[in-house]
Amino acid sequence: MTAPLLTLDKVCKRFLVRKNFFGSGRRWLTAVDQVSLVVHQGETLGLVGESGCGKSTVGNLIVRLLAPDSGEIIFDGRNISTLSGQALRAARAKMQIVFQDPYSSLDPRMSVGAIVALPLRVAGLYQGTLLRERVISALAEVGLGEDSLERYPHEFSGGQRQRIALARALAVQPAFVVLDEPTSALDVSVQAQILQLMAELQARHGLAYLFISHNLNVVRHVSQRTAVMYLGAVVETGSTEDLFTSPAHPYTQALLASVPVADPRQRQNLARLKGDVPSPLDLPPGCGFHPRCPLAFDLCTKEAPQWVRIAPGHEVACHLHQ
Amino acid sequence: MPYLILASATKSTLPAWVRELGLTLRILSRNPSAVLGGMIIMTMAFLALAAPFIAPYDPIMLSLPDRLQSPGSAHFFGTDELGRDIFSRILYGARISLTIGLLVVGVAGITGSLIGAVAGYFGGVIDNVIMRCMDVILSFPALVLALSLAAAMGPSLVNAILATAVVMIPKFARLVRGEALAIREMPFVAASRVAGAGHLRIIFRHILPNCLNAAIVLATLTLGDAILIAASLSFIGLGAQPPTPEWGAMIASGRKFLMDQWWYATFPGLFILVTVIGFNIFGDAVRDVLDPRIRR
Amino acid sequence: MGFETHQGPAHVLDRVSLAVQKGEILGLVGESGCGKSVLARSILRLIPSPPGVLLGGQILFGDQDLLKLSEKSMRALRGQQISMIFQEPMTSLNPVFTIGHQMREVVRTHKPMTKAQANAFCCSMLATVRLPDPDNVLQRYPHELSGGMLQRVMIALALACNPALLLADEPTTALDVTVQGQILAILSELATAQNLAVIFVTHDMGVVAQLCHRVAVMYAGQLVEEALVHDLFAQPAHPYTQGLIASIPGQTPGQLQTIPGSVPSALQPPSGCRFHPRCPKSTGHCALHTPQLLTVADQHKVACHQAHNRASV
Amino acid sequence: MRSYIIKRLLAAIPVLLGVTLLTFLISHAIPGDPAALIVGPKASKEAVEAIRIEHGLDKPLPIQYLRYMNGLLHGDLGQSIRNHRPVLRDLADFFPATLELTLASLFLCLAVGIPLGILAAVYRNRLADHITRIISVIGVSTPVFWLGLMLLLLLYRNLGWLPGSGRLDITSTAPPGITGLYTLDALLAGDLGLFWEALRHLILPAFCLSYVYLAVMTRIVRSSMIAALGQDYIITARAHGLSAGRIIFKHAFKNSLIPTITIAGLSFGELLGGAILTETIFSWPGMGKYVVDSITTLDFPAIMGFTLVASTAYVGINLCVDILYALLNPRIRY
Repeated sequence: MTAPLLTLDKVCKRFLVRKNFFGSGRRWLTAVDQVSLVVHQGETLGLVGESGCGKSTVGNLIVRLLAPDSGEIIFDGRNISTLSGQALRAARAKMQIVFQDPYSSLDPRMSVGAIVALPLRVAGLYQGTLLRERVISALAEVGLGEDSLERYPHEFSGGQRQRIALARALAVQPAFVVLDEPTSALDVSVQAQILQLMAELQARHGLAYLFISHNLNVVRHVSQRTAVMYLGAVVETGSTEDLFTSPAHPYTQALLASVPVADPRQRQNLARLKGDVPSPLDLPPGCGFHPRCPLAFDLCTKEAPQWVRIAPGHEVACHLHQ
Repeated sequence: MPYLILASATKSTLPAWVRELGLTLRILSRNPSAVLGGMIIMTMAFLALAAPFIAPYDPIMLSLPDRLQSPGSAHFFGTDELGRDIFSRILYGARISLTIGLLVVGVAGITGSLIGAVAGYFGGVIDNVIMRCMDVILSFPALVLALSLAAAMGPSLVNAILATAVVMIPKFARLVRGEALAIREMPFVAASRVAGAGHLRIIFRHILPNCLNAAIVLATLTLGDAILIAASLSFIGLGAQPPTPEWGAMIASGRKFLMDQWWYATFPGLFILVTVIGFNIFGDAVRDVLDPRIRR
Repeated sequence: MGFETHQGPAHVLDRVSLAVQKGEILGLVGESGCGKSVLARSILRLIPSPPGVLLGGQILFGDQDLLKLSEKSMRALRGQQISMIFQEPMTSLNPVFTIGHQMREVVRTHKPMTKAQANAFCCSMLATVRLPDPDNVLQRYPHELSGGMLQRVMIALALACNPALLLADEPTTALDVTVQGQILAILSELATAQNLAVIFVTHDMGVVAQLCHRVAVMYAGQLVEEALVHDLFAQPAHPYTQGLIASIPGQTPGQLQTIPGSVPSALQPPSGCRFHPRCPKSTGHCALHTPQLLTVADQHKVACHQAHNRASV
Repeated sequence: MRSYIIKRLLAAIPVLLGVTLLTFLISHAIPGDPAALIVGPKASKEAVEAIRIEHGLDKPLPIQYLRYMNGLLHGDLGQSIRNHRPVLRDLADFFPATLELTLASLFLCLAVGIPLGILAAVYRNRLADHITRIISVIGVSTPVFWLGLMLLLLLYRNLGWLPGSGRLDITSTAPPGITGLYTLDALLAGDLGLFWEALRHLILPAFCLSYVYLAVMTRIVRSSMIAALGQDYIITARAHGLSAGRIIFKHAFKNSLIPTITIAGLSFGELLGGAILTETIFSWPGMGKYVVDSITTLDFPAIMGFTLVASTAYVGINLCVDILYALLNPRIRY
């Protein structure tokens, strides 16, 4: 097997939360805690979790909108976790990101042409008519015509805007794209179109995706491998098939069981977990999931679990499997 | 709602800002208070520009025999204690007041917006230092600060304009900073950063253009305030000096004759009132069209 | 209970007719902007007018026409016999009053109670929605509770006066999956216990399948299909419903079926059948004639020319 | 809550330092020759030089600032050129008059502005709203000094209903000074005749000053009420069957107060600025009239003393507003 395209090794990120205006009562919010992930060339890794679990922060760390506090991010054979300035710019030339909200991810004051051209301009790759042609072909790839060049984002629907965001990401011909909840803001019927389009583009360009979502159905549909996050930590990774058919971590199990299945013949007990997701400000000791875990025992409250491989490529961090 | 529909209906090859300006004007033209405000402003601008042609008398030259005449066919608004025609002086005064307004808002708007964009975009220490300075300016009542600045620099029209502008800068800086803080968190800025764009490109390409609407709205609303503050300075003797036909200064000299020659102080004040009303209702309408978020 | 409304000038709702029975959970499904929330709010007459204008129709609650009631009798009805829960629990409670203050206020509006009685009553209501430590919750401000907890407060408040009908406007959309599960379980349990009629507005077919007895599907302000939940998922008759079910990812592996195009604007709806521009089965007839909502099987109504033809053959 | 107030008070210290720094810069760094300004326009060259040495104006600015601060801490705001009295003592004499005027105006604003704003918000885009809008647009657009003159012309000269200058008739003597507010002092002394006289003198200037501020107040109340009425919790309250009165006056109003008092505090500056002009027009013997008289005689130390006192008062008002804000808004209670 060739070296992975992207490797995250024990990446941590904390944020300082000022409790009040005067800076007293400072607390740390642990957004990402010892996260290790691998993405191979041409594959889609799904990253699922509920709101506030840190999955978007992982995406932002990978494209280095944020700098990790510790741990390594290796992309294309280079450690990019501490790069800055020109070196960072060069290193991330092959990665892009698409955000959740198609309304705020496009500058309302720029024409679609200018939006898609901006990464190309910054990179200094193309100029003049060549630039224009490149932009037109990028738009054509996502199914938008040349007439959209001079138009403005507000003239497009949510789905079309997400196509523009995709065109912008793909214009510089990246090898890897972080998709941060790219279809969450869209209606079901439109979501399906966009998922279809992303699959086509992946096949055509051999792209690798990190697909971040809270929607398990969508992740199951698009990704080959899946990682589950809870409270800043990855609790289980495996091939999508394994993970969805035989989830090993109690959280994964509960999460899967809570998704309402669109089939009235299979009525489920949806209330699988009690309580709310705890605040990342006060992380419980031991395993982060233990206060809500139906199977928690003594050890869970004291020690953080180690990673255990339960099947080839299927790993879980849970004391039950030690 | 109609905003979006109109926008998608226009497909021309004109540059974006021309299209947007056209669109804005078209929406404004359907707003009665914008039309009224716009008409007042245009009338004042016309009077100011055409003053030499309309004014029946010279605004400065003395004519002692005609002193303190009441309004009539010879002198619409009467004459002052030196026999000058008040109507003519008011027309020339329009030039001064409008220039003051534009200069103050121009200086304060540009300086304040740049300061605010830098503070908001960089945040942290830079933001803290800049905004604490702005807070200090804001902890003076506007007229009080303008008054002491003008007093320190010495009474003159130019100094009054500068003093008023200084007082207005924090308004723009605060507004633009607030906008910039929000804009820099927008995903489109993140997307540009991932694409490798630098600070300058982001400030000038994303931050400032997206603050423009808010700044224009504030500028329109501030024009009236600027004229009022500058007139107040002139009224207490710190702005335009005699014989300049400034409206505030005219009211100040008319005050001595209030009890017997009512017209002297009344007409210049009426013109300040109408001009400022024009700017205020036009500004309100522009705000409704451009930026429904800013509320006062 | 039954209603029939249409609104203008942007016909957000166009000749919608529905009925709910006691003890029944009716799912009202559709994509954003199809008018499902507007419908729910019009029942309580919460749409401000202007701009909302009710052009015609009637909303029957028992045998009372709600549209003919005075504002005063309407107010007595709200919260008392018909109540509602909303999508955003975080903004649905007033941020400057405590939970207890707001709950007591509502309870005492409808029932003669002393402050202490109301307090005890609110405590017991919070316990029925399984909120731990109700006494403490009553003293909190909304911003101190999580979305899931607030939604439970809202449910407790909505059910406080034993209403006959509950309108739930996407009550779990803003919540996480595991919390959504809890809320749905509580709702379904209480609805059964109190023999409530519920109209559950949602865009999530999964939630519908799990919770509802009957489903009504809306598209661009019109009702396009209405059936028992089993029938709807087993044999969707309207092409839109079919597309909606097929475009849920994760159901079947492989290609995802898509509905081309996007949801039309309510200001300029397409002529004829409003779905015809996106419909794979549309004919020239569809563009010209609006299909009626007709019964095609037992308790199964659909508004589609093709489905009508098939049924009559 | 107490710790919040203490912290808020501590946070006001740097602001006040900033205020003194800016006043210092205005008086020492901006003028071409600060010494000449301190002695006044009629002084001889030698006198200017003497002052320069005496006040250390030949020293570097930081040292001058320390001297200046030292003076401030000892209550030294400089000496008036006109009457050679300490500026602080002059200001203290004129302070009660200004206080009486601004308090009366503030009362008028709140009593009229809040109901008017609510009315406009509730009947949005109807007649009541339009009338309110016209009243407030004229209010924010009127030059205070001109309004004062027009009021004098109409109510004093033409109709003769109200007195036009001063706090009392020239022949009357002030009531025994307890609060310094003549209306209150007259009541305390049990002299109803004098109270009536003081009140009659107060009406015109207070109305004149309040009008601008009232316009601002009405606008804020209106827009924050509209914002509050558009919130989800209002729909919830309606869905729960609460009455319109409760929803408007309790649920919406308490929320609208939060932005209202903030902006009301900030607009207090306009009231202070307006007081300068109003006192001048109505010969009201307060600090505002004092400063305008100082400008006419180019009494620079007096001007700067007033600037400092007015700004400090303004900072103090906003401090109170912040604390009030915390009391009203549960989201920022520590």
